[in-house]
Amino acid sequence: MSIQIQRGKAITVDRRTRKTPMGQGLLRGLGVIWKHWSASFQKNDSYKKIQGTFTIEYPEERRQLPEAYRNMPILLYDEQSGHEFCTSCFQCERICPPQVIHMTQAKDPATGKPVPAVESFEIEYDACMSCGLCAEVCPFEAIKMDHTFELSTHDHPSLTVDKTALNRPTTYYAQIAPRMWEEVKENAYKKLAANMKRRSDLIGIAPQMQEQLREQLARAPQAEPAPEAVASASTTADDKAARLAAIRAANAAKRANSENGQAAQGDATQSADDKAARLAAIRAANAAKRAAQQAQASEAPETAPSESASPADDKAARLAAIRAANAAKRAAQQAQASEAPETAASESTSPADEKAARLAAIRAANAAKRAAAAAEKGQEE
Amino acid sequence: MPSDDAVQSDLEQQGVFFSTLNRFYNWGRRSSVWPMAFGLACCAIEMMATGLSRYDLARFGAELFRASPRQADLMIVAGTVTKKMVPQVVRLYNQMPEPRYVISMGACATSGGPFRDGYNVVRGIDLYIPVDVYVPGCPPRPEALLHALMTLQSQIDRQNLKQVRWYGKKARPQSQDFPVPSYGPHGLEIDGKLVDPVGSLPLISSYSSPMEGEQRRDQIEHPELVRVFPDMERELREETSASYAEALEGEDQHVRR
Amino acid sequence: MLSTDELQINIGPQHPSTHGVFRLLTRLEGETIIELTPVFGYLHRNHEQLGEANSYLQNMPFTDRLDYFNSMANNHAYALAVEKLAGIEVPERAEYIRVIMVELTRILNHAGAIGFLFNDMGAWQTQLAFSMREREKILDLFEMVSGARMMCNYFRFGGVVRDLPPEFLPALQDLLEAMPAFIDELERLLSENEILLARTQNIGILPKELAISYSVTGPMLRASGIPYDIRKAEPYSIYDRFDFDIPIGSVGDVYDRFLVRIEEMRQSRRILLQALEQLPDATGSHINPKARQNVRPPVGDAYTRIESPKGELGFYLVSDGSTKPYRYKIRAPSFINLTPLGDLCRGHKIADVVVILGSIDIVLGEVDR
Amino acid sequence: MSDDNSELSARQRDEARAALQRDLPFALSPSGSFPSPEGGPDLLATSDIVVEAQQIAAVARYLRASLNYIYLSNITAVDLLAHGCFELVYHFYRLSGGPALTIKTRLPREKPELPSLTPFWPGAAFQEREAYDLFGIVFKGHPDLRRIYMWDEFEGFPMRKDFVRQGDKYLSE
Repeated sequence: MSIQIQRGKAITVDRRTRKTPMGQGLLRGLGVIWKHWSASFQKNDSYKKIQGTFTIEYPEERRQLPEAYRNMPILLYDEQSGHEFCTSCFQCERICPPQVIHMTQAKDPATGKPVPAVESFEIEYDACMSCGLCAEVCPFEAIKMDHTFELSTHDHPSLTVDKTALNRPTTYYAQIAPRMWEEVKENAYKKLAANMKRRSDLIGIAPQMQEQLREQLARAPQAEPAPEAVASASTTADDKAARLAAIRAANAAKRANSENGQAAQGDATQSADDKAARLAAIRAANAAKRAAQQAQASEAPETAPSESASPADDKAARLAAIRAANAAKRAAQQAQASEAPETAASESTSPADEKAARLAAIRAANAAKRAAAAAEKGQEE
Repeated sequence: MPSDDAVQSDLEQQGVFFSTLNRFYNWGRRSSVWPMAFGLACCAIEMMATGLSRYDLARFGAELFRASPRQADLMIVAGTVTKKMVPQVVRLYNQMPEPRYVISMGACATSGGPFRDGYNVVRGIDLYIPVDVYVPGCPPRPEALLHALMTLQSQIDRQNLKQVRWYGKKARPQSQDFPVPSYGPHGLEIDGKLVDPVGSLPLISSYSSPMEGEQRRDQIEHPELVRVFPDMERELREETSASYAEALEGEDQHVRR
Repeated sequence: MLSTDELQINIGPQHPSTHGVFRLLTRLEGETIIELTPVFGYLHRNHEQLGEANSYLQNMPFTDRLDYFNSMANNHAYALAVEKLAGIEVPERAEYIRVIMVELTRILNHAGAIGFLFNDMGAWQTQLAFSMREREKILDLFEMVSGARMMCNYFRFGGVVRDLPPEFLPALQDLLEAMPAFIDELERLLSENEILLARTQNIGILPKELAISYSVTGPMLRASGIPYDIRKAEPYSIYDRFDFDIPIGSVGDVYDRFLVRIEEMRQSRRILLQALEQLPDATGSHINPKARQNVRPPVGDAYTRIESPKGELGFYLVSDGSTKPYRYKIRAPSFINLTPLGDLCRGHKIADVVVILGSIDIVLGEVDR
Repeated sequence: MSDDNSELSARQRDEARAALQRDLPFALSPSGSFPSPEGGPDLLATSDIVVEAQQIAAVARYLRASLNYIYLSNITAVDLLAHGCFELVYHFYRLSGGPALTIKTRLPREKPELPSLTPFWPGAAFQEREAYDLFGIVFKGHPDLRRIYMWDEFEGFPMRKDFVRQGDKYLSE
């Protein structure tokens, strides 16, 4: 019954059954405490020591963080050319365990074809689990883990961070993780060089660098049309994203529509489900469109408060719209799926889906409303 | 205001101490923020690490972890809040006497974090109680929690004795406590209405932080559950948050000390 | 004998000595417990449901948050399960790195468990502060290799994320050099302390037969006098290459559990020293270069278990041939070790409840999952 | 080394199967009582011992008494939605070491009931309550079959595959 132990034996622990004089155990313990107290005037600065003051006086004194330390993901750009490394390959979005990364791919305005560059990139820092998988899977070394941990704030929505706030120059990363950057540097630049060829004018340039580049180009006499292009790129960025969301939502709605047409009309729950999905999609599309309009409107007066208010709201609207579109899509798929088996299970799932779609629509509408309010405020001022 | 502060801190370095009652009052409160010994999950271990020898929360006057909410000023929501736990968290918050503050530590408490899609997980404690400071991170380093405490201290510094909600005519009566959700057959209920169904998204929206008035951010499924709290006057609130924003930019020394 | 009215006391879910959000419903006669019912679920955050929605690799960071004291051990159990399911080989060097990490975790956990036990007993934070100091040092090492203090997410299928940085081994040597002093000091401080003896000896006795039928594992089973350690009983990884002993208790009370944990720290140090000695000769690199992280195992199931610091940690995975597990079940040691709590506490005073609970060494992240 | 283990576990399995065939032939479940869906993966195919659900207590006690599997480690419920059944997986160990003996049993989804092991292994109590709470499997003879994780008022079994799931993680499905 008992186990055969290889390479070792079972030892019974000593229960200290011999009588020590009363109080001696306590005194011995106090001796330990005394030793620690008397040693506490020195610093415990080595792994070999077990005594001494061990405190790091944080705001004044900081621990040297190891290179591998990971807190929140950031995006890298090359500060020579201003190009971002990210090509929106969606690897990180797919691997992210809590699904906090959202991005859209840039499109060439002339041809409408996708370009290996990212248009909008959002990370919900408030749900990020700092696992570092995004940085691990990124084939372009575009996403890396930051060492900054002082991110506490009173403003919850500000923890959804967009591309401008995520971007860091490569020198920053080389400074916090020199060895790790050295390993991948060459590969990263090689891939970037290949991608830069496929990006037309200002697509894929970090927003931080656009300003600088504009100045540079303005100084150069032959590059007259460039500043306009920059300006248009920056103004349309927001409503482009909103439009994209709207397109997605519309597509989802269309799909829901066509499925409705194919389906044998009859079951009440199915059509209700479809209807809900379509409704949600349309609402989301409307909300997104409105958000886009508001964003444009808010940019007109160009006052400081409106500018500061609108991007955050836009961001929320965009995120909500994307989510709404996704929810609508899923609802449509569900509707399709539920048509086939007509089991009790499918019926039970549908109302909840409807609810989700409705909820998403409400959220999108809220976000749009907030954006509108902010824009109004901006106009008043 | 900020220039006065600058003059004052300059003078303090010369050994001259001016003080208003307001400043004295804020100094007293921010130097003894006693947290509640209330750990929920992983972040609680980092919270303990913050309290122990290496990071030593005592340097900020906040080492006294109180086991009773009646003696605590600060609730550090450290970890995942589940639907089963929410009623207790809200009840504990209601039991804390004013002035009371909440730090939402880590991703889970802030938004449900990695577990936000779980059927039993609440997508952020700010759906039920207002949060003063959010700390992202999973879990945040002890230093990050210390930074959150310093952020909270700088918020306290900016409060005005005349305007705080626990004194004077605008004081919130005890009956104005936050509603405690109850367990229902499909999820959490407030006043018999489903607000947080198990397995799907919440039907309520989050509170904004006390800096912004503790109001629900968005429209919610049951508008009759919206409660309007008697609050600091609007313009004053804006002024406070504006001066706070200014202070954040030039992270001043005297707040840190 | 005076008879008194029965009294019901509710401990938790917010209680400083319940190690998290855990609730105990007690029925007392005077101060003596006649019934104790644990209530769970306050930290039920749906690991298993999320595990079925995640891909195999995405689950790795979630295992960190199971028993948040021992993320490396959780990683190991999960990696073993997926490797068994998908048939992935692990290079020798990676095995050594894994063993080093898991044994460091064991030291860290036991130091912490003892600290918390005495915190519950009213020793306030004396021992806890000393334990957490050692923990901080070990966490520094973890941070160095993995990039995070607690949620290491360090293991991958077929190895570990990255090789040990050059500064790791000297730091570990230093740490191991100081380790005996720490453990001896812990013993001197506590083992013969009269108050401690009075509070722990013959409290919460779990006899051998009961321990087996209650499916108890880990230090708790061994304290009841059964030398069952999965590292010996069903050697996984490379544990058959190390010499180490299994400490067992003779009575099975709280004191034995405390002593077994101390002795296990010593044995872990022995394993670490042997691993450090053998590491330079180990072949292969830190990860199997042929192992794909985006695994798609064949249809089937696998159950693997390791001796985690708290007991038998098992993962039961069912694959339906896709990238996501069809079923992802965790056999959590501290959940099952809690089963005898009611029996252990019956007849003791209410003040002993927290001591017995502390000696079981639970982590709510694992109990409720 | 893993080869060693799998060999050993196959040997243990064959030994146990032969013993069960000899002494409890009625307990060994006839395979194929639940249909496999066309197309999808066949999760019912297994080399482990599959026993009749109503005989699980008898089988477990036999294993303990005759074959020395005295340690019940793990009870897992699996919802095989496509096959219309629940599968319960039990892992038993010998105290002398060695790999697990896996016993599986299947239940219809409509009326999932089987005898509890708690009267013989008190350690099964919480695991059975967990399976009841999350899957709705009823263990007859369990002394205290209540919900363990969710609150008592809750309706529904959240770990079943047809339970509604929502959130960002499920959007891509």
